[in-house]
Amino acid sequence: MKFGVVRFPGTCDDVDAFLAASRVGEAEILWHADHDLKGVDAVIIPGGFSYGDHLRVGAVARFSPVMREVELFARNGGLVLGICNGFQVLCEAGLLSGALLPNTSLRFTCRQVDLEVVNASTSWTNACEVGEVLSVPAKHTTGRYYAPDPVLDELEANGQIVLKYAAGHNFNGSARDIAGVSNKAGNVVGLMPHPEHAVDVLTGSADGLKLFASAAAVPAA
Amino acid sequence: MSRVRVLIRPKAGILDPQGQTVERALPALGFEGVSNVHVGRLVELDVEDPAQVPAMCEKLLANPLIEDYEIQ
Amino acid sequence: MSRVRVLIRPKAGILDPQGQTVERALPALGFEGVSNVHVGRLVELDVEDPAQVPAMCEKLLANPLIEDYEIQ
Amino acid sequence: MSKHRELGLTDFEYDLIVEKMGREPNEVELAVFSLMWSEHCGYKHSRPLLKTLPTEGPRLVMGPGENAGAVDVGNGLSCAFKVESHNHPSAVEPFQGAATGVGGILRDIFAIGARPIAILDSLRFGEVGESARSRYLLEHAVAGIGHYGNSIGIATVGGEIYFEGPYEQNCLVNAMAVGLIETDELIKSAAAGVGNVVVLFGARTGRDGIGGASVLASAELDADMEKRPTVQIGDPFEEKKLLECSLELLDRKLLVALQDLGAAGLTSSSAEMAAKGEVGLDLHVRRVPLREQDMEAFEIMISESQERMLCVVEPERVQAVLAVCAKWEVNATAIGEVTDTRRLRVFDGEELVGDLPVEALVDECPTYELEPAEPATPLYPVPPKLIDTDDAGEILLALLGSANLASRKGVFEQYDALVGSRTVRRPEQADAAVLMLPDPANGERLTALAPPKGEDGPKPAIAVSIDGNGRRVAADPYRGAVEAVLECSANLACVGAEPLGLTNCLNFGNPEKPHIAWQFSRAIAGLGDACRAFGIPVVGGNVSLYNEGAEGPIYPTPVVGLVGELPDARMSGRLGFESAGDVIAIVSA
Ligand SMILES: Nc1ncnc2c1ncn2[C@@H]1O[C@H](COP(=O)(O)OP(=O)(O)O)[C@@H](O)[C@H]1O
Repeated sequence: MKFGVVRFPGTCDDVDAFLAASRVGEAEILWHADHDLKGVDAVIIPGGFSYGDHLRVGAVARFSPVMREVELFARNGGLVLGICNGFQVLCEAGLLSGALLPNTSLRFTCRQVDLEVVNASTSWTNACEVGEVLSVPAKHTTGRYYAPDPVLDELEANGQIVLKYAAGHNFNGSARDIAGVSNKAGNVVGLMPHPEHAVDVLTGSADGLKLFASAAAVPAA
Repeated sequence: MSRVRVLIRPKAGILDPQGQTVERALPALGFEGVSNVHVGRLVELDVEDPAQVPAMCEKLLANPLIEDYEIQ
Repeated sequence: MSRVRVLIRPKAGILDPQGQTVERALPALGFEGVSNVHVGRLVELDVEDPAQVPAMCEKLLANPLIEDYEIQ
Repeated sequence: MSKHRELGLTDFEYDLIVEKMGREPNEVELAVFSLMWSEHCGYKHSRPLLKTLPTEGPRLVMGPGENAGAVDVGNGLSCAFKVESHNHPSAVEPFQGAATGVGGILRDIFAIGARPIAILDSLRFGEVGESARSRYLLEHAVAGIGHYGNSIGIATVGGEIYFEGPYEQNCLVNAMAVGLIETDELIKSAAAGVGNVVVLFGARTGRDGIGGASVLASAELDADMEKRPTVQIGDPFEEKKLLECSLELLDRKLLVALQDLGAAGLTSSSAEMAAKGEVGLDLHVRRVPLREQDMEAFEIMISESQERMLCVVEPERVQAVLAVCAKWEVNATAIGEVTDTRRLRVFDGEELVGDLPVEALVDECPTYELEPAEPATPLYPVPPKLIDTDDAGEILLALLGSANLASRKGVFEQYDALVGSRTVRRPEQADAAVLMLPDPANGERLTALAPPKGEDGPKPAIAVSIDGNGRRVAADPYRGAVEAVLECSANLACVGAEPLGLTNCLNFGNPEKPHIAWQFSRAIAGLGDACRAFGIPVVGGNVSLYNEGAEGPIYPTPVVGLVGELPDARMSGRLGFESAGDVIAIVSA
């Protein structure tokens, strides 16, 4: 399995995502200005502050050339994971429903949180079990998941709510404690917490590795 | 060239913690009788073709899911 | 009660990275002929005494060191 | 004739300038001199004392004098680090002041080619319990530090905060940055090669921070509104691009020399590059990309606009340099060339508007002997008692409730302590932060992205900590400074690390006053003796003087930052008790 990690100007957690993916497969950096996914089997849009979060988080990055390729790739069933700023970009691009708003505290918060796996059948959670709790850090200012109620109902009904903050861990005020969602087919997943920062007990937790291992276990298309 | 102003506001009904924070802070500074505070964004630009501005708003300047915009 | 609108802009000559980012992004989306883009903040509020608004701007809403404000 | 006084120069200094120039300086020249001979750039009152600090050690790679110092951390790697103050800008505009403080210290690290991996901060404010202003400063300074470090993607892994009366009017905001570099890749800032091209890259130049070094950083702060336009505004996104762009330029071996633009902007960066290289530079100010077109030559020379770097490039490599900058969406412009004149010449179009002797600017700033005198009576009011009782329970509660002992979670949670995947001990897990190093035995490289082999062996690591205790230095400057080094070393020891090198930021009041001079010289003596006793070199640092408010000087506050090494990150100590049944022991001398 070869993972491609997108790098925009202002991306910060690209190396971390690269190293995390390297634990379960091969990894390669994809440059935002290229029209080429270099034949990767899965794409990770990592965290950071693409374009400085200027105007609105993810708003500018979504129009970069590489994102056009990612959109096509995703719509053809390709595996895509958006982490933090990557999640914001996928929402802006319309590959995932909803939007991310400023935390109710209006503050950047870096905190280890417990996540509950709600759907263990997506391409990025198939190595988990429903109800399993993962300890993963979250760090952001704009992570309050929002979608209108009918959309939330639909996400729920379709099993598109993939990860929730465990009780007491929803520090950003996300609707229905949502930490991560998927598209209908389950090949595109986005989440605010950082699984790539939870791949080694030495740095806090290895629970996040399961997301990468899940993708690595999906047979290449 | 014309100077265009775009006002972008959080959609009604969506929690606006920025507005709330301002609303709470004002009385502490001695300003009473303030309510219904909302904080949004202001984009000002010179454009050759003002007819393009609505499309710019839809595509980039605002996110219609969470924001309303007004062009002046 | 009157509804007041405050436009807050980066002072002339002060770095406006948001405006620059938008100015660079627009041509890539096919919008040509755009220049002099500035991004600021918009605060709207209901006040009992509009005469207080300038003081609110000075004290809280704007940062007079780096921002200009306009009350409407 | 009083123009020079407005710029902070004495009559004596002005006469010396006229002598060195052989004529009266013009407006541009005077502006440049006033900055280079300011306290902040010229170290007029501290240079002789700083020379007494030990700068030799077995692991020293680069000592004071370059943008940052460095020590050998094994496996061909060096760790570069430095601490710097941004006290006065933070007192005027805490968010931007603190943010640009972080931006500035990070540029010092990547200016020598190192990749920044960590930030620490040391903060002092007045009593937050009583002072709304101190609460405001605290909140905004912390937000500014977080904003810059988080957005640029460098982990803020530790720090310290104290609240005490003497900092009410003059807060302290010190930031430390730590970076890694392969030792044989360290780059110096000396300009070299007559005919080589000087390229300015990064943000456009605006009017912000005009005269910041002389006005804000080198004189006592008062409530003078006129000083306000000197506030600098930072953009971490621009700096992130600048960082990646600079490291790529160095990685491709396209540069002869590199230097960041900090205090006094183009003036000090170009003069220092020329002085170190023993060459001259011709600069063309009209080629500098501007934010406002009507800027005058002297304004362009002294602007402190953030996120800019200066490099020297061989002519045939200029195109390649510009291409790398374009890739990172960073402005880059050739603005001058290296000459053999040993003069810094400034051209405004065709016109020569400044012609300055480089040595005089950089190396011949007069230094002043301090006149230390121990004060006969205590300088500071006795700090208020926390509580007046003999009841141990009440005392405990009062201690727990005091701002100086309260949890720092509300602060460090606003900092990304994890980005970079190196943080083995984050805030509140141990007394020092522990950061893993790339391990060649496991296939890891610093410069090239390589998948680790996943081998299970010892993980090389460094530990970092920053400490200071103004109240104790106020009580006894010598012992207090010794204790700062001891405390910082003890923090490293608690995670199992041994110190390799020290950086410091000396925050003091007005050294022209004898009792401040006494604090200052005694503290430096203590700092030097402690370092000698430990065998740790001082690799660099920063001096911030004139920290006084209307009610008097701050506590004398030397802040020390240490980098140490530990053989195996897996063995690092932590603060909490781990498991039931473990033995608890107390160790003391
Ligand atoms: N300004 C700060 N920035 C980042 N971390 C901080 C800051 N102040 C304190 N911390 C972190 O909070 C923890 C507790 O700090 P402190 O109470 O000063 O502990 P100690 O006295 O053990 O050094 C430490 O891990 C420290 O690094």
